[in-house]
Amino acid sequence: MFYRETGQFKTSYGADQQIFPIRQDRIAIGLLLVFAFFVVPAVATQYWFSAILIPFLIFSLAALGLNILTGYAGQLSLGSAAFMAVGAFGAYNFILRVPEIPAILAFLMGGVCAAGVGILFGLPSLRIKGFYLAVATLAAQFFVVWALTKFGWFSNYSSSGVISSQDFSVFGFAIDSPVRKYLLTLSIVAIMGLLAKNMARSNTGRSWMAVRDMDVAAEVIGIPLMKTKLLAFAVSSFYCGVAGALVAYCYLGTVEPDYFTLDLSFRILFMVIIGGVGTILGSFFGAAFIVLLPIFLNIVLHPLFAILGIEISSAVVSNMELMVFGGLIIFFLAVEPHGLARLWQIGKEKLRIWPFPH
Amino acid sequence: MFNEFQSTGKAAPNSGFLMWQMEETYMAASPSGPASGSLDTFPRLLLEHARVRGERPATREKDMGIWQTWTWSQMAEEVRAMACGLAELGFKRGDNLAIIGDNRPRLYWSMCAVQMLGGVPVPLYQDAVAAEMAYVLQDAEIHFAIVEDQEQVDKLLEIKDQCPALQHILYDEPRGMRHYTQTFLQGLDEVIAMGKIHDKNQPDFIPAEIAKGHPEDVAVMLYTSGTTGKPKGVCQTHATFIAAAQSGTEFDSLTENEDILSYLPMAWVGDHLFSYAQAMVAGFTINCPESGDTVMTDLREIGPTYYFAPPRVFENLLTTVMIRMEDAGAIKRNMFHYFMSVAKRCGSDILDGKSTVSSSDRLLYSLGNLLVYGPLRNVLGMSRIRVAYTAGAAIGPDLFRFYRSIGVNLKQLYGATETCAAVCLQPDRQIKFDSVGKPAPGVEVRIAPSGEVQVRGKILFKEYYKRPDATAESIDAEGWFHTGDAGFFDDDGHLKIIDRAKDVGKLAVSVGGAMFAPNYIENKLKFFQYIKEAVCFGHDREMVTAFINIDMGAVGNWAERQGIAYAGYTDLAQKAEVYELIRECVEQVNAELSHDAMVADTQVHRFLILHKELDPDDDELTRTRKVRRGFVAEKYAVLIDALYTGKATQFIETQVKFEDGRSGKVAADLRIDDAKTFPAIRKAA
Amino acid sequence: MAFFFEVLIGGLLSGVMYSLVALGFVLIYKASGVFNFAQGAMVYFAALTFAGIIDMGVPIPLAFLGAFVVMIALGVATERIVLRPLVNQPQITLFMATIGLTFFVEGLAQIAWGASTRRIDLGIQDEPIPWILDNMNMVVSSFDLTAAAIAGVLVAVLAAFFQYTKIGRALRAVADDHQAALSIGIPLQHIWGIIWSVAGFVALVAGMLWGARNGAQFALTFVALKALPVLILGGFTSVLGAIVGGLIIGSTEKLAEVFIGPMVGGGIENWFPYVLALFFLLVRPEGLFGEKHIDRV
Amino acid sequence: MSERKIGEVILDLQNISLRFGGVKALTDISFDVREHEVRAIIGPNGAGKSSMLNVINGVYHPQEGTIIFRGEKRHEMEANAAAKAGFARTFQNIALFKGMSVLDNLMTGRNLKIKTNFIQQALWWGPARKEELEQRRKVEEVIDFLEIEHIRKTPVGRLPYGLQKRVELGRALAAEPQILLLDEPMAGMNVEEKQDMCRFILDVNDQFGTTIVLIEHDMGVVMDISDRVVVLDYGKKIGDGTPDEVRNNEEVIKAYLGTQH
Repeated sequence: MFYRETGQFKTSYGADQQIFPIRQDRIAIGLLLVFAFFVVPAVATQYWFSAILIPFLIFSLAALGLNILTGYAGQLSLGSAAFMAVGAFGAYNFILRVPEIPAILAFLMGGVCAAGVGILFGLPSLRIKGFYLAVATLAAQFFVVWALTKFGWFSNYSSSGVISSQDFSVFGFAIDSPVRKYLLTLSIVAIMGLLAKNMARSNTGRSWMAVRDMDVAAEVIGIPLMKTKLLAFAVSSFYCGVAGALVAYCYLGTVEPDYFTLDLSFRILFMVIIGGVGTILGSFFGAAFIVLLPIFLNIVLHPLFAILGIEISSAVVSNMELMVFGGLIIFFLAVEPHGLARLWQIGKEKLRIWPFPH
Repeated sequence: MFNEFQSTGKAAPNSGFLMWQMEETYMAASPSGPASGSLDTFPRLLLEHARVRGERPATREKDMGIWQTWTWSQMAEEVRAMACGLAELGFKRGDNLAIIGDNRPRLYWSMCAVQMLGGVPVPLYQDAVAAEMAYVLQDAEIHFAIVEDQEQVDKLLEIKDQCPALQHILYDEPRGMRHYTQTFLQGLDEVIAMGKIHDKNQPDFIPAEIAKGHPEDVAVMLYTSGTTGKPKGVCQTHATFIAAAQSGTEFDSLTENEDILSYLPMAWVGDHLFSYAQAMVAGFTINCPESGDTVMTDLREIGPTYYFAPPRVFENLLTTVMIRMEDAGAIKRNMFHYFMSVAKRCGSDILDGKSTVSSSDRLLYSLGNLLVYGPLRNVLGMSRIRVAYTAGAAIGPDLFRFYRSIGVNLKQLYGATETCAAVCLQPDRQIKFDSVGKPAPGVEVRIAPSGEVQVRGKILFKEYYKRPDATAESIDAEGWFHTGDAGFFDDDGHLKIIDRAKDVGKLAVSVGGAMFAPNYIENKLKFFQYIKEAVCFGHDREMVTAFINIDMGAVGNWAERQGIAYAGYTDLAQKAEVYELIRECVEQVNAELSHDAMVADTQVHRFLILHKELDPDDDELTRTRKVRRGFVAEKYAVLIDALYTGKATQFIETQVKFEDGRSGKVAADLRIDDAKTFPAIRKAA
Repeated sequence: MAFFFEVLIGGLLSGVMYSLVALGFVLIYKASGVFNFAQGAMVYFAALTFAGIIDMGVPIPLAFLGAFVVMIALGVATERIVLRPLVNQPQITLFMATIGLTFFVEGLAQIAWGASTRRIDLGIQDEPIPWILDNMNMVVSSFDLTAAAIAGVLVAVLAAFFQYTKIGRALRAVADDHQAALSIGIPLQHIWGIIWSVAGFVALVAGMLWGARNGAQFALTFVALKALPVLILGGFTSVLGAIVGGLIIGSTEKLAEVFIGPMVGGGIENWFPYVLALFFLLVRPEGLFGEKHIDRV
Repeated sequence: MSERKIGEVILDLQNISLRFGGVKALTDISFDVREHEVRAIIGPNGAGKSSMLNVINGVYHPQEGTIIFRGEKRHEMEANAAAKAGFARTFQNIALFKGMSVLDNLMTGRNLKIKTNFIQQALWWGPARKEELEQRRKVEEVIDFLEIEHIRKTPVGRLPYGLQKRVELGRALAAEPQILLLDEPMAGMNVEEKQDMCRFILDVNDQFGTTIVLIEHDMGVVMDISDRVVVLDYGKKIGDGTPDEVRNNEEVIKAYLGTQH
């Protein structure tokens, strides 16, 4: 309905292959960025930053990471949280042990550590597929959390492995307020989102998808399976690792290995499934959904039960949350396996050919 | 100097420069004098564009997935090289060169290359079968042909023996040509490469050739599709086509910023005017679609600002719109129909800038524009259209109104091959649904006592090629061209065309001998989406009867929704339900006819639905899809008899040609139905 | 040396429990090709339900029957609501759906019975068997031995069920070839309903025994996850594999914890089975008793 | 057709035997392929035709036998090494990447031509972008060649079977192979689609000089378009020669052609 594509013709492959080939989309994304960078900092409250916006962005990044591995390269992983943990503890140790290291670099190095661990646990993917691989990634999940807890060196010998983020600054700005943390997170997520999209639309992404869709055919046309799969593990873990570093430094401040449980891995997997497997956009939708759903349930369920005259505890609400998550996963897998991103896509198509139905 | 005649909007086209003449002639004076001396041929115009707007796009083509673009200076270079190459091959001043193919940039350029050398391009209809081409090739004494691809080469090879003069065939697309060893076959690529060397060696050659050109030289020869007799080559000079293009450019204030989609046959005068002459005069961009199948997609991508299509295209589009909307959900469908009724009420008035529209209607219309009209224009590829024309056949008023009401500035135009297409145009904001507008600047129009429309002006052709007899027959001593159309001017000076003069007949004297204008009735019938073609009979008869061709798409869709199973065209056409459907249409037309005293007696009493589609391949239609009335009447005489003898069915067997050239037979028992007629409503005096 | 055997036997006995959970996986995987990640949650749900009913003052046998009915209901509901809409989807999709099911069942269990640990007293003594303690100087719990015996009986009963009943034969036919089973008129969905109920029964037995040992608590779901490495070792399609795998995992994790654990700070039994399985995968991806298949191009 | 020059032997298969467990798929098969020729492998179902192709491009590794490619001897080769050496192929059951568009599938076919690494691609900067657009241009030539412009951006899963086959050929062509292995390129097609496919195969052979090894069931097609034919039956070679020779070979008639009638 709002699309006016007539006259938007492409005279070069560059223009045809751009991320947003439709002008209205470019305008919309531009407005969204302006809104996120300039309007939100001016109007949002502390609560919004630290309870909604920052976790949303960080989990988007983690979901993006898992989506690269699971959605694009087709390798199911149940160990995303472990890679986040590696990123968090990696960044912590770099800042702790390398004097004068810029915080951003430390975050990236955290990501690199995660990528290394990712490659290690990705090795079995060369021989096994599907849920066999998923089980193998559980090994990473349990092993990493155990190692970070058991070896004090990782947490600088603090009790029960808790790390507290050091004060840090970026380009001379002390990142000490929720607004600044938000802006930093937003910048990192925006840039890494762009990079992911670029990979997805170039040979790297196509190779991943080829391996996902039909690995034998991929190999026959010359795609090296080992390299491609391990690259997916590395890039995916890198994204999760940076997300983990951001959890420690921009979201929670103090974090222990037990934060990065199997449950968190599952939640990130849910983000990918609900948001849309194999889409960049879906990672953001999924993260928003999973971050907002508990808040929404809390707001809705209490009054709802109050009307029915039933007092409910927060434990019940959180259990209901579990049930809703589980139910939604089954619902999405059955009804719309491509998630919210596909719904968005369908809606967009409808608008593009409006008023025609198809 | 060139800028003079593309002055943007300074001369308001409707500023009253029409004068009334006693012998019922309208003439529009040309506000800007004759074209300046140095820019009076197409090659000179090209050089000027390359100089003035060298970096602006001249030609685009959807190829290899994107719109390949050539600027004016690139185009000038290509044309120049092509001209040199042709000269190298021995092409001489005064030679005619055939151009056959879909709308391809290099085919358009070759026209100018030929003109550079003082030759005459002769575009042919690309879908003509070989035998049809042979006549033109012989008649125009073609030595050179530039064709699109292997398909066209094969056709020419088939008739090469009949055209001994044909010495060179140059092809644009080398695909599939590897194993053709004939020496007279060459790729355009080679010719251009050859030309580049030639140009380097003799850089003065082309400038000298261009200098030799004269505005009165023949610039192009267009063969009339000829509803009767053999086609005739209409010779148009640089001067005539430039004049025609110039007057249209002024009339609609066209600028170098226009985009036009060039998808109509290059041999058709309309395409030559819009895609070649006007583009060359105004310096705008022509866009060639990827293929015939992708025109609609390409139209949507390009979004032309200036658009030309015969009524058939608009009609098909509207049919598709209606069919697609049928599938929409109830809410959306109701919204669509509601806003379409709003548009019908006030849309064209708003487009015309009339102040009579109420503010509530304006509000509703702008809401509709957001929800329906804007998106609709967008999906149809018409968002950017400033001016759209239709011509070639009369357009149904409702069809015409539809496009105008959704904000597409669709106008009608009247003309012929002999007049460079542009005789009358509808000025912006003075649109009448049943007129073709006012005479173009510099064109005189009068109505002969016989009712025939006659034209005089700079746009008149020079002659029919090698047919002085025919030339003398159609241009009289005073220089009036006899169009062969019957029409009249209304009180505002707008020309209305009723029919071909020779087609206008009379009912038998026994029933009063009323005027019978078959086209008029047929057009009314054809406006129904279910009716693709209609042929009416009635001259010297007691009543009017009709052949109907159903529209397979629309009727098929309708049948599916009704749950009617059918085995194919012939089967569907003979279904009782379909007859019922068509009868309702016929009766509605009858009701309309009964309102107008002039035509009330010519209501359709009986009709039948033909078992096959009328087809140019079977000579029933011209290449521009006009009915060959005489031929059809003769071919289906047995059916006409059946219509007038009151039979309820009639068996018929017909030869048909298939697309691959094979022929076969279609046979059927055709039903014949009666339609209700209405008593004439006489206006109270 | 006696200590070694004591640890080994303790491990083997807890391995029996793993086998029990793994058995549930194998049953469902064989019959419907679904890797039921929710088996652990079902164990938890069954244990809580059983304990909950007992806490209402119902005698143990009746409580067991009641819990069994609930598990059948859960199994049938799962087949209807989760599996039917997903029929013909890739296995990996079904797998993810069972992760969703896991969350759902866990949430449901805690809402129904509360999240706190419930004790289950089956009246079986959890003391070292004096005879073994005296003669071999090893601590072997009578409870563990009883549990192992129950598990053994259950496996035998299941084997008989598959071998000798009509439903059992139909189940095996389904496991071999879905299409063929359909074509000879075996009602696939009916069979799936039954198999999920049987899996529910196995979960109930496992939940009851684990619950009696450690209390019916959320940690059960993690214990149940250990069944995954068991399956990788044993192969997804082999009942025998599930048992042998369980014993191997149970014994090696205990041995590793006791003999290697102290060197790295302990707690390795959390991850040791997974890493073991991981290495095993690299060597023999199809498992000890699984069927090897060749990718046809 | 007549002008096409058939060159030297470029692929020589000697005494190939392949077993799966105890099952013999190929037994002691030898034949050669000359440069620029169209070589057909025919035989009844289960004759080992697909296994033969899989051996040639390294999906299966024969237990015995030698493969000589351009004078170099190899016992076995990994599939993607074969791709690098210039082998491309299509599969009997279409093996397209279902989640991707036609364009992306063809682009994937060009993966070996891509030299930039993932970091450059992530930045979409300079060489990576240039390379990507260059590949697009090449792929457009294939699209043009196979006349699939109208489905360029359609996900392949949505295409009808015949078009999918054509896209798969396109993906193989995009790699600019020296040897093209086609596994039943016309299976399941109607007459018109078969004609198109034949034309494309011959055009590829003709315009690019690509050597083609194909498996096909339609005898008419095989006899029309191939220069030489190998006949397999139960994993053994029972005939080899020009279409005419094969047609008149007693053993072939008995084992294969005879059973058709």
